[in-house]
Amino acid sequence: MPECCGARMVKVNLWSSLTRFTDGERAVEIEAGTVAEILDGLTAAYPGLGPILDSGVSVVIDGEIATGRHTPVTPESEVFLMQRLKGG
Amino acid sequence: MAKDEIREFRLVGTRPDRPDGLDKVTGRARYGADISAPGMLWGAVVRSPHAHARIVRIDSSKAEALAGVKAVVTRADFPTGLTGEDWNLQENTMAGEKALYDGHAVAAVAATSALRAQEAARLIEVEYEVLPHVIDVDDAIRPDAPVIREGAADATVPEGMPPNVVRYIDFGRGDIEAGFAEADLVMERSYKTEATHQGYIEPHACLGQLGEDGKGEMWVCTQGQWFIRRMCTAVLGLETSQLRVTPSEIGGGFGGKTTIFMEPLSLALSRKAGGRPVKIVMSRSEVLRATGPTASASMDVKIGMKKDGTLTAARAEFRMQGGAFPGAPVDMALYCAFAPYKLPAVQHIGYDVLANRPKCAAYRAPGSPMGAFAVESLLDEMCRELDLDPLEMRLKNAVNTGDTSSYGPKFGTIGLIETLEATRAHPNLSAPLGPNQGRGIATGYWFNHNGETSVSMALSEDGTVQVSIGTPDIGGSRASIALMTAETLGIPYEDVRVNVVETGALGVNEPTHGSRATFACGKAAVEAARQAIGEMCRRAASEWGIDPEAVEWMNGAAQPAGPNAGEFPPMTIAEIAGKMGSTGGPISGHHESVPDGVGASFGCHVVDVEVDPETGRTTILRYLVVQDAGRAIHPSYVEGQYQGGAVQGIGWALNEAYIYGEDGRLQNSVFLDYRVPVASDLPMIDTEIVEVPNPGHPFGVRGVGETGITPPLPAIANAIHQATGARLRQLPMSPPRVLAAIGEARQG
Amino acid sequence: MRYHTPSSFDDAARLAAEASGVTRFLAGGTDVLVQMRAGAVLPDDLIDLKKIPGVTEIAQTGDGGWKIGVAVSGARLGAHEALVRDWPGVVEGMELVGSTQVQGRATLTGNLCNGSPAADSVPGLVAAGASVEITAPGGRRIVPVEDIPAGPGKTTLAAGEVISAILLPPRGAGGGDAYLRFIPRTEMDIAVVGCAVNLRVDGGRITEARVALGAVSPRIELVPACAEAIIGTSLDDAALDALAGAASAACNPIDDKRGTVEFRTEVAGVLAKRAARIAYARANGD
Amino acid sequence: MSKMHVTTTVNGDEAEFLADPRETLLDCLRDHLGLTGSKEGCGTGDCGACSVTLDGELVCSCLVLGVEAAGKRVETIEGMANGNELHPLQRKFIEHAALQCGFCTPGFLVAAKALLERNPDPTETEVRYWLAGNLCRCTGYDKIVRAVLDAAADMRKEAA
Repeated sequence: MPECCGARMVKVNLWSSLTRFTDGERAVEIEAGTVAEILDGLTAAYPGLGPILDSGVSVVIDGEIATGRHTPVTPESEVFLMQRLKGG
Repeated sequence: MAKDEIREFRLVGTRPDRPDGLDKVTGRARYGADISAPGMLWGAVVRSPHAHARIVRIDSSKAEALAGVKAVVTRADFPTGLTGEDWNLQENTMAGEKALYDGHAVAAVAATSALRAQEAARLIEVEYEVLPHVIDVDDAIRPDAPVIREGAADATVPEGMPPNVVRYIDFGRGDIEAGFAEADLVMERSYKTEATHQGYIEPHACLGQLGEDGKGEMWVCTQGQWFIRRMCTAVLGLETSQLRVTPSEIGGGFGGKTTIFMEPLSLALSRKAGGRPVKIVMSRSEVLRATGPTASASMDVKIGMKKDGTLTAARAEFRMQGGAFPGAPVDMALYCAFAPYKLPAVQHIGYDVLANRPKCAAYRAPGSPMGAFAVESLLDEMCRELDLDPLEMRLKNAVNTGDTSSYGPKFGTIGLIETLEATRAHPNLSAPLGPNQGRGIATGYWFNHNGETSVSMALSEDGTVQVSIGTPDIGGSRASIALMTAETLGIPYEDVRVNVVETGALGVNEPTHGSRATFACGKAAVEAARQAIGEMCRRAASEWGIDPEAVEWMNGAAQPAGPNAGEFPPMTIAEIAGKMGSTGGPISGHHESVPDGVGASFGCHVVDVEVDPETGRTTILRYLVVQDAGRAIHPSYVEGQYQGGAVQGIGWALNEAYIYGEDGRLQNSVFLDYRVPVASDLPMIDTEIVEVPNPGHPFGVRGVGETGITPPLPAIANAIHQATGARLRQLPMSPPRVLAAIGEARQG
Repeated sequence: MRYHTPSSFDDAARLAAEASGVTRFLAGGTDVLVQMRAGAVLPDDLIDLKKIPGVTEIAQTGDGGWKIGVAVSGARLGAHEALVRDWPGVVEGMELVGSTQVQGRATLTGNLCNGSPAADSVPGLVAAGASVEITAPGGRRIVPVEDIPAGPGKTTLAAGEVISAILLPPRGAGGGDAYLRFIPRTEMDIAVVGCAVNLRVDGGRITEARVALGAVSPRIELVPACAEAIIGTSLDDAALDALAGAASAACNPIDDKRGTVEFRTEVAGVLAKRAARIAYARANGD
Repeated sequence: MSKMHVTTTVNGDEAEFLADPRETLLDCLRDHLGLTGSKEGCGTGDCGACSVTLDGELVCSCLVLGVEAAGKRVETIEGMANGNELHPLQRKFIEHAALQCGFCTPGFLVAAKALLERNPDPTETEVRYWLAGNLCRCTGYDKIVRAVLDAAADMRKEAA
């Protein structure tokens, strides 16, 4: 992702009970080009989210669970935070 | 790969014999309990008979005085200061201040024979102060319930929640009240499901050895040797790399063998016994009391529907207990509950609640079967009310590729509509039904998973190939990995040997879980093979003196890529392999990643039942599983996953349940009363493999292992309703419950 | 644990009488080994009866009845054509115990001595009017089967007493018996309700009957009221309803992991009807 | 708790071991004779994974004491193939994918062999009831039943 394009604000959709840490906002804008920047940006902006993000969440980008912190995002990406998914 | 693209494969889609078949039909395959070691001791575990009790005193002096007893361990032998899930694992491995459930380990002993170890365990005296306990999830969530652990709630739980709520989630979108207002029919119902066990036939078994120097080895039946390594070393305060874990053949797991139970005890006993290896084999009763069953659930669902079947809004509130530790899969139950449907407005609320029961582990599509039981049952009831065909209603509302999911993100390429259409075309739907017979239909969903994956492929001197994988083969995945590798390399299936290797041989692999082995491991094996192909092409190019780009790989051989590249006869993999020692050394391929491109899998089941109106017993007459596999690499083992998942769901629906007494003790800790389906309970399980290829996998694979356990619970409830007029909203739908419901339905 | 293999019932009884600790007899072992494995019973002396001559034999007695050895397995019982012809209900009760594998070991005597109110083979024996031969250090005596169970896990046998054979009466003309049980699955469960019916017909009319119920009270019971409901009838609907009512009325069950009081009470009536129809058909040679 | 010396015949060969009288035949096969093909899934006779034949009778070896095997003939999964020639049931189990994890497989094979020796032409229902004491959690039994029926058909053809 080129870093030349000015503000790269990404809309991040949260689950509702997180809104008590985000002043009631269900979707917040974070400047980010990767999953890592989303997570770090969220914690910086809303410290109350820190423990929840640290205990493990899935970041879903355009319908797919991001495979790592390096996974790129763009302002056009659809981004959802979900509780960490696993299987049997 | 486009959705309608047809690709012809040489091997993918065929049904060769599995590579480990001979070992498994002759009794040679070695499972967890099948290994012994020189100087080996046997371990036995002392378990709490109380659901909730303070441990006042443990006196092992009589046991230690018994001849042949070499070590006794209690929690005092474990390091302190662990936090988070590591602390949970340690506490579950061996109780600290309190025993939290019937069967919770409180001490362990190692002796020179199994019988001696059991005698010694009976001689360990434990004094308990029995505390009030709570078993049922609706009791556990009450504000005045016995408190199982102070401070266990995480940051998701708002102030003021009852003390046993440890995680809370809510999410949704749209105007839910407007949606209900727009509906012609709004129904709200409550449902309950009981905890069940994965019921793998092989009890947990391990052989552990640990020296004073902190170096150790373990042989263990597990779905994931790296998980065992990380968890054991965390619980015991060891360096992770110093423990080498070798997976045995595994006698079933279904999610239940993705974590630790008695494995750290064998290591702790071994260290205390001078490094002698210690074997621990659980009894069936220990498996049922003290491993990781699934959660139990209490659920409220409300749905709005128009007369033509269009869904307008839906709401779900789920309460689940997953034992005395956080981790009930309430989040995943909610994510899956409405996943098959387009919904303009939807709301989900979930509570993870502690109770005095064993710590739940994953079980096949964790959470999804419970949610489906509630939602798919209610949809069926609404279709009856509005006189709608339940299959057409589902088709009308079914999600398609690119649609927004009920839980938020958009779907990638999915095959629900194709699955429903294949169901509609199946002859089982037109089979005639007699008196007391009914047909039920339900859908199910599972995300599927990728996970950390590391695969190595190496060429042998004769041109055959070995593939090292880290995911234990539970259901034939050696065959599917070999098929994909051989297809990629253009060589015979028989020329590939797939080895499931120990932790020292590869980078970290997640377990065989999340329906990921054929998807993730297969994808990595293909990548590893492609890397090896690149090297083989370079070796051929070097021999021919041409540019490597001018060489292509076809039919198991390097060939000049077109006439401009030069005139050379194909150089086969065997020729390249035979010379590799003198052309640059060994040839191998590796792939390490968390692979992207996971493809979700939808399924639809149709069941015909007959209910004896005088005894309430349900007989399964016909059963059909239709599910999207993306691409079936080895169709026999795909069918096997469909059939096995369906039958586990049938067991959950009809007879399986954890039954506790007033004293909080598990009453059915043997297979006699933990009633898994037997062969005579069942008909053949018909299957239909739908293939909507997953563009995220080189052959189009979706995981297929988990979805199949989800639809049977509601499908059978729906069939019983048609057969009897009685609606069962609590599992299991055992004969006493069905008979009582028939009686109530008759009285109106 | 001491393991004994006496060569006569007198020796077995003497060993048991002289033993001071926990003592168990071993016939098929399908209950004793499970109890040992669970740690529920840890015998000091285990007396294996299978080395005693004749214990695996089935013999017709002089009066036309049958003498069944204590180590005759369910599989052998089911393979004995003449016995199956005479007492199909007794045999089908035994054959419902456990799996094919368990049938290779489990015995009528063991099922009786386990003292379970839900023992599948016992109602059939009780309905048939079977008795047991008991050997004690003092000698032998014959006791009706229904006098052996004394409540869950208990029998009326005294220390040193050992059952040395099961005796079935002569079948005689116009007789038929049947056993049905209810279980949640099709196999491998313990009876939630069991019912055996043994009857004799003469010209379509029932002249004699014995009905026994299992799993609905602390011990397996002979229920005379059930017999009275059908004696003198040709098993018409009214008789069947009276039978069902009597069976339900005789129930004194518990709520447990296998069934509820209401369920057991209701299904006892259902099974009594169904078993009676089968026994009646067999008696009529249908 | 003195051990007893037991002499028996296992898969046609004489075998000797020292057994604590509390040990089951399954314990003795696995721990004293190294025959780990028979599995313990329950220890209570409910799962059939330990199926063997004792003097030709199909039993759960977890419900037989080791000392009871003295002087008897024991046949286990290890004796089912004739050298490298698999029994038709073994072949058909592989061919039909009648195993997933494979842990219950030895017990199913031993039990199915005992069935076909008594009844060479069983119906699907007869197969299902005969095998009701063998639990399989992976397959849903479908492919196992098909494999047994197909093996029976093959064996009848060979015998004809």
